[in-house]
Amino acid sequence: MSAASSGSPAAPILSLRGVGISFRGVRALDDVTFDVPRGGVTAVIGPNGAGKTTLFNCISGIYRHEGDIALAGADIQHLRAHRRAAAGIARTFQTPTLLDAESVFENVLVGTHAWTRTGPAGVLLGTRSARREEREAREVAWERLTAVGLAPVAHVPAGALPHADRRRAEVARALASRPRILMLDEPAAGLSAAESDELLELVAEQGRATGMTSVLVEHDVALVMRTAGWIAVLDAGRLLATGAPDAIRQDPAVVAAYLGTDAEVAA
Amino acid sequence: GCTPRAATGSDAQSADDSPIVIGASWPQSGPLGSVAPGLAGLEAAIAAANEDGGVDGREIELVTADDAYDPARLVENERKFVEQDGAIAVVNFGGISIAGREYLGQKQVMGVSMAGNSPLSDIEAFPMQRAFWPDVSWEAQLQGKWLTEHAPDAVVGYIGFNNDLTESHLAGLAAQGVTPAQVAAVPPGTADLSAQVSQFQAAGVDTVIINIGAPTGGATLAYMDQIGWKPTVFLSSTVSDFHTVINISGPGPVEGAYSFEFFKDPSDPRYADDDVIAQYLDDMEASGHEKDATNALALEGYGLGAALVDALSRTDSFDSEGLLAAWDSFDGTENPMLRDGITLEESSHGRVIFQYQLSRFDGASWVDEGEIEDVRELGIVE
Amino acid sequence: MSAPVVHTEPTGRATAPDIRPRYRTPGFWTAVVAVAIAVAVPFLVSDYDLFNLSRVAAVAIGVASLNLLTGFSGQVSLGQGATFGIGGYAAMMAIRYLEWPVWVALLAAIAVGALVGFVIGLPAVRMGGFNLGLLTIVIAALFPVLLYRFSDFTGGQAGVTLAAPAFPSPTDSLTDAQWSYLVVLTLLVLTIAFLDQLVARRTGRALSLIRAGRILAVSNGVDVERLKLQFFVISSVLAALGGAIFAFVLGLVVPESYPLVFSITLLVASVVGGSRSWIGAILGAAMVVYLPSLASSVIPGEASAYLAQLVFAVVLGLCVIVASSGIAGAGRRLASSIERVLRERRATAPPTPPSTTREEIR
Amino acid sequence: MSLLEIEGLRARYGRVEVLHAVDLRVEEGSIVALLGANGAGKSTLLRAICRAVDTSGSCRFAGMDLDGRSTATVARLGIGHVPEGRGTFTDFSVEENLRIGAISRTSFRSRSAVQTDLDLIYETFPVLREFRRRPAAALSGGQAQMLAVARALLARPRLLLVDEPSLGLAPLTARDLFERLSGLRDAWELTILLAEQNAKLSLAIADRAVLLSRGRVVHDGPSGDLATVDAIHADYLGGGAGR
Amino acid sequence: MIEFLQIGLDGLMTGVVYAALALALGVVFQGTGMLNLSQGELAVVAAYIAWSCVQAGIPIWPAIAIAVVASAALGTALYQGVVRFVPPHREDSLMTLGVTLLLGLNAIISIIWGTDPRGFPSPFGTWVVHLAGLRLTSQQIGGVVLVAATMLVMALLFTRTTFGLRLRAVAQNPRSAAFLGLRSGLWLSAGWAAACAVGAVAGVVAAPTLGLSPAMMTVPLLMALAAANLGGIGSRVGVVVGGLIIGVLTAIGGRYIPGLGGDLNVVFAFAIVIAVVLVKPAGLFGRESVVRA
Ligand SMILES: Nc1ncnc2c1ncn2[C@@H]1O[C@H](COP(=O)(O)OP(=O)(O)OP(=O)(O)O)[C@@H](O)[C@H]1O
Ligand SMILES: Nc1ncnc2c1ncn2[C@@H]1O[C@H](COP(=O)(O)OP(=O)(O)OP(=O)(O)O)[C@@H](O)[C@H]1O
Ligand SMILES: [Mg+2]
Ligand SMILES: [Mg+2]
Repeated sequence: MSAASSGSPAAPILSLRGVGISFRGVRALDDVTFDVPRGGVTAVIGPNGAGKTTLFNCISGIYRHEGDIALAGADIQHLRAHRRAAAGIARTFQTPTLLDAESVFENVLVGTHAWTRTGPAGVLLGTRSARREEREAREVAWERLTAVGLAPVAHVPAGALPHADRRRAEVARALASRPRILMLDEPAAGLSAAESDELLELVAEQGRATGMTSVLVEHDVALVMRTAGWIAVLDAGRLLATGAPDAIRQDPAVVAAYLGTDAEVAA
Repeated sequence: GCTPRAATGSDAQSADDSPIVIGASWPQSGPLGSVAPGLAGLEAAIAAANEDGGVDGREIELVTADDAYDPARLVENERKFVEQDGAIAVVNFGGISIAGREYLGQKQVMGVSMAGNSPLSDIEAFPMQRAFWPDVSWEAQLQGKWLTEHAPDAVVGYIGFNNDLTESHLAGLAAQGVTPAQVAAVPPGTADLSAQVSQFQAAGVDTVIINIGAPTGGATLAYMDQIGWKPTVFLSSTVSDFHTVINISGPGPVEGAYSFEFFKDPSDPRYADDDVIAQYLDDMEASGHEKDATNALALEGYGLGAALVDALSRTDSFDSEGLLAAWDSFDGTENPMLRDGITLEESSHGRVIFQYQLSRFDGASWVDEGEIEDVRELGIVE
Repeated sequence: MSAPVVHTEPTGRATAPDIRPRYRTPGFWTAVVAVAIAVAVPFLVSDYDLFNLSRVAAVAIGVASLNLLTGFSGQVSLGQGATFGIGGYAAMMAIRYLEWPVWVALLAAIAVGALVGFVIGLPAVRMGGFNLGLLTIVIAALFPVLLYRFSDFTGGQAGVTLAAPAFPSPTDSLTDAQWSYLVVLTLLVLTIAFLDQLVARRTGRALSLIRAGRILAVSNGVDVERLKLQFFVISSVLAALGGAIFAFVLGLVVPESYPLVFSITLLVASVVGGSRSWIGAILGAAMVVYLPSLASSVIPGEASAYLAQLVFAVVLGLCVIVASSGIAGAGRRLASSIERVLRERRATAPPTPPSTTREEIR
Repeated sequence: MSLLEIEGLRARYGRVEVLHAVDLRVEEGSIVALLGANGAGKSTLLRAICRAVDTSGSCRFAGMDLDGRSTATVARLGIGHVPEGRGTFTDFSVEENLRIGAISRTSFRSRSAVQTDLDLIYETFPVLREFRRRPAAALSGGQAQMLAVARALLARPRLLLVDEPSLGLAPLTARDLFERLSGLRDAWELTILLAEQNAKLSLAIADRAVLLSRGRVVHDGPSGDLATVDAIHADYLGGGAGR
Repeated sequence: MIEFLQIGLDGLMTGVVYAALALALGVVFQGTGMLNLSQGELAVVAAYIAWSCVQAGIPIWPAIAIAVVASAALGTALYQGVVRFVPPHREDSLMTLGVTLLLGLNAIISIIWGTDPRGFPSPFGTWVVHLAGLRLTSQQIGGVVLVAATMLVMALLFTRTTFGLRLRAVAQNPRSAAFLGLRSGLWLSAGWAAACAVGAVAGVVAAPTLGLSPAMMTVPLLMALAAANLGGIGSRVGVVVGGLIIGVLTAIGGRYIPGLGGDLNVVFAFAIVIAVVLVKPAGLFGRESVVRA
């Protein structure tokens, strides 16, 4: 996958235009419009129930939503969820969701579904290209698994993992899909500071190597300020502010709605 | 002879005294589990024959197996009887006998089914298969004939199962120029026919022919009685006995109903003093089946057993061929299940019963109406 | 990155787990041995037993098709018996009325199965468990009714029969029953080999995702509806194939063969045998073919049929309770725990070097 | 006598033992922070107290031996548990979730008492009041976390076991929650055992801190001590107690 | 028009049995998460128990009460003796267990009471009401009243007490329920008891019309499944309304849709159910459960 397959480097990788959604009267997102710059880490922050996860759900196509979403300049709002995944949008879930009965390795391997192509017929016939693809998928999965440090438990059923390792397994799975955009929903929750730093560093490294863009939802403000190059703040479904971390930290509206006193934000 | 014991008198000689094996594959569980007493009767008849020394000094061994009314299990059982037990004949109940006749033909083993289904009359294609009950369409013709004679303007409603019995029945009626105005052909298991009854009433039906077993037939009659609708009712002979209908509906709702009957009903008070029935009840008790003894099906199974014993007692050779020949040559043979005056007869098409007695339920018992009618004499069967 | 705590044995692998070639898996060799035994069987047992074994094989194809649907793509169907029956009718009618050769008739059954699968599958893949259960149970319940209703076409109660064995023996050295058994066995083995490939690798993983939940599946790029539909069709095709073979073995199709209970029995066979296992399909099929007659033969006397049914139910119940992943699953667990015990015994013999103790691997 | 006395507690999943002879005492009315790296066994310890995993060893609550009791009985004795992964009843409405939390309070006065507590909860988490008729499944991650904690509180347990309550909460909300817990300790005479990755938050309200590593207690002392312990057990805490 | 109304009314009355059985299915589904295919057979057991009591000289109403109580006890016994050993949340295992129970109960019924169909007296006498050209039998009216009363009792049990809440909690998440002090075994058996008691009402209402036989509830069970789908198995009102609708649609379809007749009449009803669940998977009265990431 090439980093700059379309659009100029300056062009945003993802642009949201007037994205909105309601659930039985609750306006979870309302007219959200902003661009995610290509490369690096963009954070989406906001209080509980602001609509961050819902935004991820809209981008990954799980909900039918209002507004337009473009990936590298191409409209994707009409694509169904699995097509968006195949187009390079990967995500983790706020509550880690794994195949509990399968091994950790299998769990990471399923992430490769997005870029592999072999259909039932190919699997059935065991064609040369199918075998090559399978081998490649396994290598990629193993590499991501090792990167997040789960190699020693590769054969343990995912259901036996402690909470923090479940998060890692999810990140590895998402990375195994060779995404252009990786959406991380609170990856650091339940991880200690050092652990989350490591995880985010790993993600950033992948980004640098492949041109992948990360979108981060996180309540660990210090972590966000350290990692993100660009921040969007949501509150009650509306976009409150966007900007560089320093600007956001100073923004009185953001401080009032979310950050609290400066003491909280000390990095 | 009139009981299975008659067989003892046979004077055919045989050097061999190994048992004569007959297989019986019968529904004892499954959707038709309620016909199991038929097998009990069959067992009682064979046991009685053996008690009296068997046929020609040879014991009759009845091997039985449950087929749960599943054709695959029926065929499996038949294969076992024929290939492992060396049966010279196989007895079944009901329409799924059709599943086995091809195989019996190949193996040249006689099959007898207690079934009125018309396809089982096709002995040209399946020369080893016989059926014991008369063809349902004959009784239908008698009903049709009675209607054209006694109630030519009758508006007829028919209630039956959605299978070929209904088709045969309607064909029989049609042959006599009777076309029901309303037909309710329901799948087995449907029991609440109130909507159909309303439909019949609205269509002005005044004569209802019921060919549907327990408990639906009885429940429907009771319902009709409760709502005060009293059309002329014809019950098919196989669904007119106490166990199948009268015990369920109670006697009142059946009062006045007609039926062309050929077998007795051990529950009918009119046979309380009947010698043959007394013998039958003894034999049922002796073979440990007294629980089923009041069921007409058991008597019919007993009758089938007696007919087989009778045929065996007349055969020259104790094999399928001999038995088949003897079966095809009944001649005014009495049978314990048959009503007085009705006998087993030979025929060229495999059936053995041709006579019916029109009966009417008087509120306690079925009473004869008129003479015994013979479908051969009436030109219904050639 | 700090390594996770591991409480199981370390694998110590530095590379991705290999794709083991089939011939190196124990399952493959078990299967080979099983097939070898199965091929030898016709020369050891009577034609009567072969008839039953052929029935088992044909039913096993049906159960395997249901395993594909229930165990692997997570759609519980209570109507597979109807598809099985449709395949039987299609094949028999093709032979009887169109006078097609047997093999072409099998293809006809397959084609009809695909069509049926597609038609039922379209609404089915949009339905969840309970609703799908209803849709399929309705189909199963209506099938025999329709057979009677269109008796001009289906032969009604008399059904459709074969005048001659479907698979007549080509040589004098084999009886028809032996030959027919071998043919059916071959078809079963082919079906299972096909299915085993089908649920491997990428499609297999997609199926795991689908079972785990729709959102997870689509987020990983799985086209859930499409894959479910594909599997519904494939499953129907195989059910129809199994049904056609069953009809050939029996030599006839009649409506009584396909009551609702039969469809439900197939599901029971699938679950009891083990819905994620092909051996389980065969075990389940053997169970429904043999257990009822076995139970009635061991229980003598009055009311024996219902005692037998009770025994059947108790055995099923025990299987469901004791082996929640089916008999095959229980067998596999047993085998792996024996293996583990053996391994541990071997491992405890030499003193373990301290560097490999559990605590150290962090 | 301590409210909870644990001695030589072992816990296992299948054949794998993950808690090795843990000793722990929790005094009535105290807040004990349970710290430890990922996989140290914090969640397992809480589950072991609730008898939700295979355990051996002694565990006494208010003088009663918990051995051989079922999870439900332990809960009825007065031990509440906010489990990892929240465990809300997703098909229930928010209010049903809360009411089911109070279901084991059977005293005849409890009806109005429950209502009072419910009002207090709604006051603490206004969003739960706002969404009380909605299915719990619709809540956002943080809202569901609030619900999980609130539900356990409504049972009015004597001992509350909380597994990572800050998970998914916005910083302000998390701080609020911890303050509230600390307040309830006094108001409701709660005793709290708190498993938490966010050491800074938990140490701020805890009286004592217990550090768990690989299924063993490696430090147990006043929470203030942890500054020094920090250096020793830096790696167990994953590189620093404070964030 | 009278005919149309009468047939619709007949269907409605037939639907009462479906409704009662569907209510039992719904209670056990809510209380245990199991689709209990043996519910029909359990109803048959109740009907036979009532019948046996009547045979033993006990008056009909006490006999029915005994049957209801005995059914509840049977439900508890089944749960404690069999069902609890099956891992919950294994849909297919539970369904198979239902089939197993169905076969087992069917066998036991056949062994104890035989397969010979029997009549069952209507507890409501044998009078008929004529009203504006329409006709209702005592059995039909009584059945409606009995089923309505049962529904009401269940509604009260579920909404006025915490019974329903406990039941649903245990069914939905036994682990969390245990953390809150709910003994899952206790409440799951209570759920079974309640469902079997409701099932007993279904059996007793059905027996006078259908006659007693081991297979008497086979068709009604199928209809009750459809009813539960149509109305929404999670809704007590839904399943009852669903049962009535199925009854009416079946009767009307058989009479007025050409070519359906008495055997395919169910096609019409089922087609409508399937169409409804395609549009509204949770059924007419069911609440869609929210699934979110
Ligand atoms: N499927 C749904 N049905 C109903 N309401 C929903 C649904 N999904 C989200 N909501 C509502 O939309 C709002 C936003 O939810 P969302 O999960 O996006 O919040 P969030 O920003 O991720 O919060 P948190 O930080 O707590 O995870 C919440 O009020 C939530 O209740
Ligand atoms: N269900 C399970 N089956 C088998 N092993 C398990 C299970 N749950 C946890 N474990 C193992 O027990 C150990 C302790 O896990 P636990 O969840 O208690 O850790 P934790 O301290 O809560 O970690 P975290 O902070 O990540 O939540 C881990 O090694 C884990 O692999
Ligand atoms: Mg969120
Ligand atoms: Mg934990």
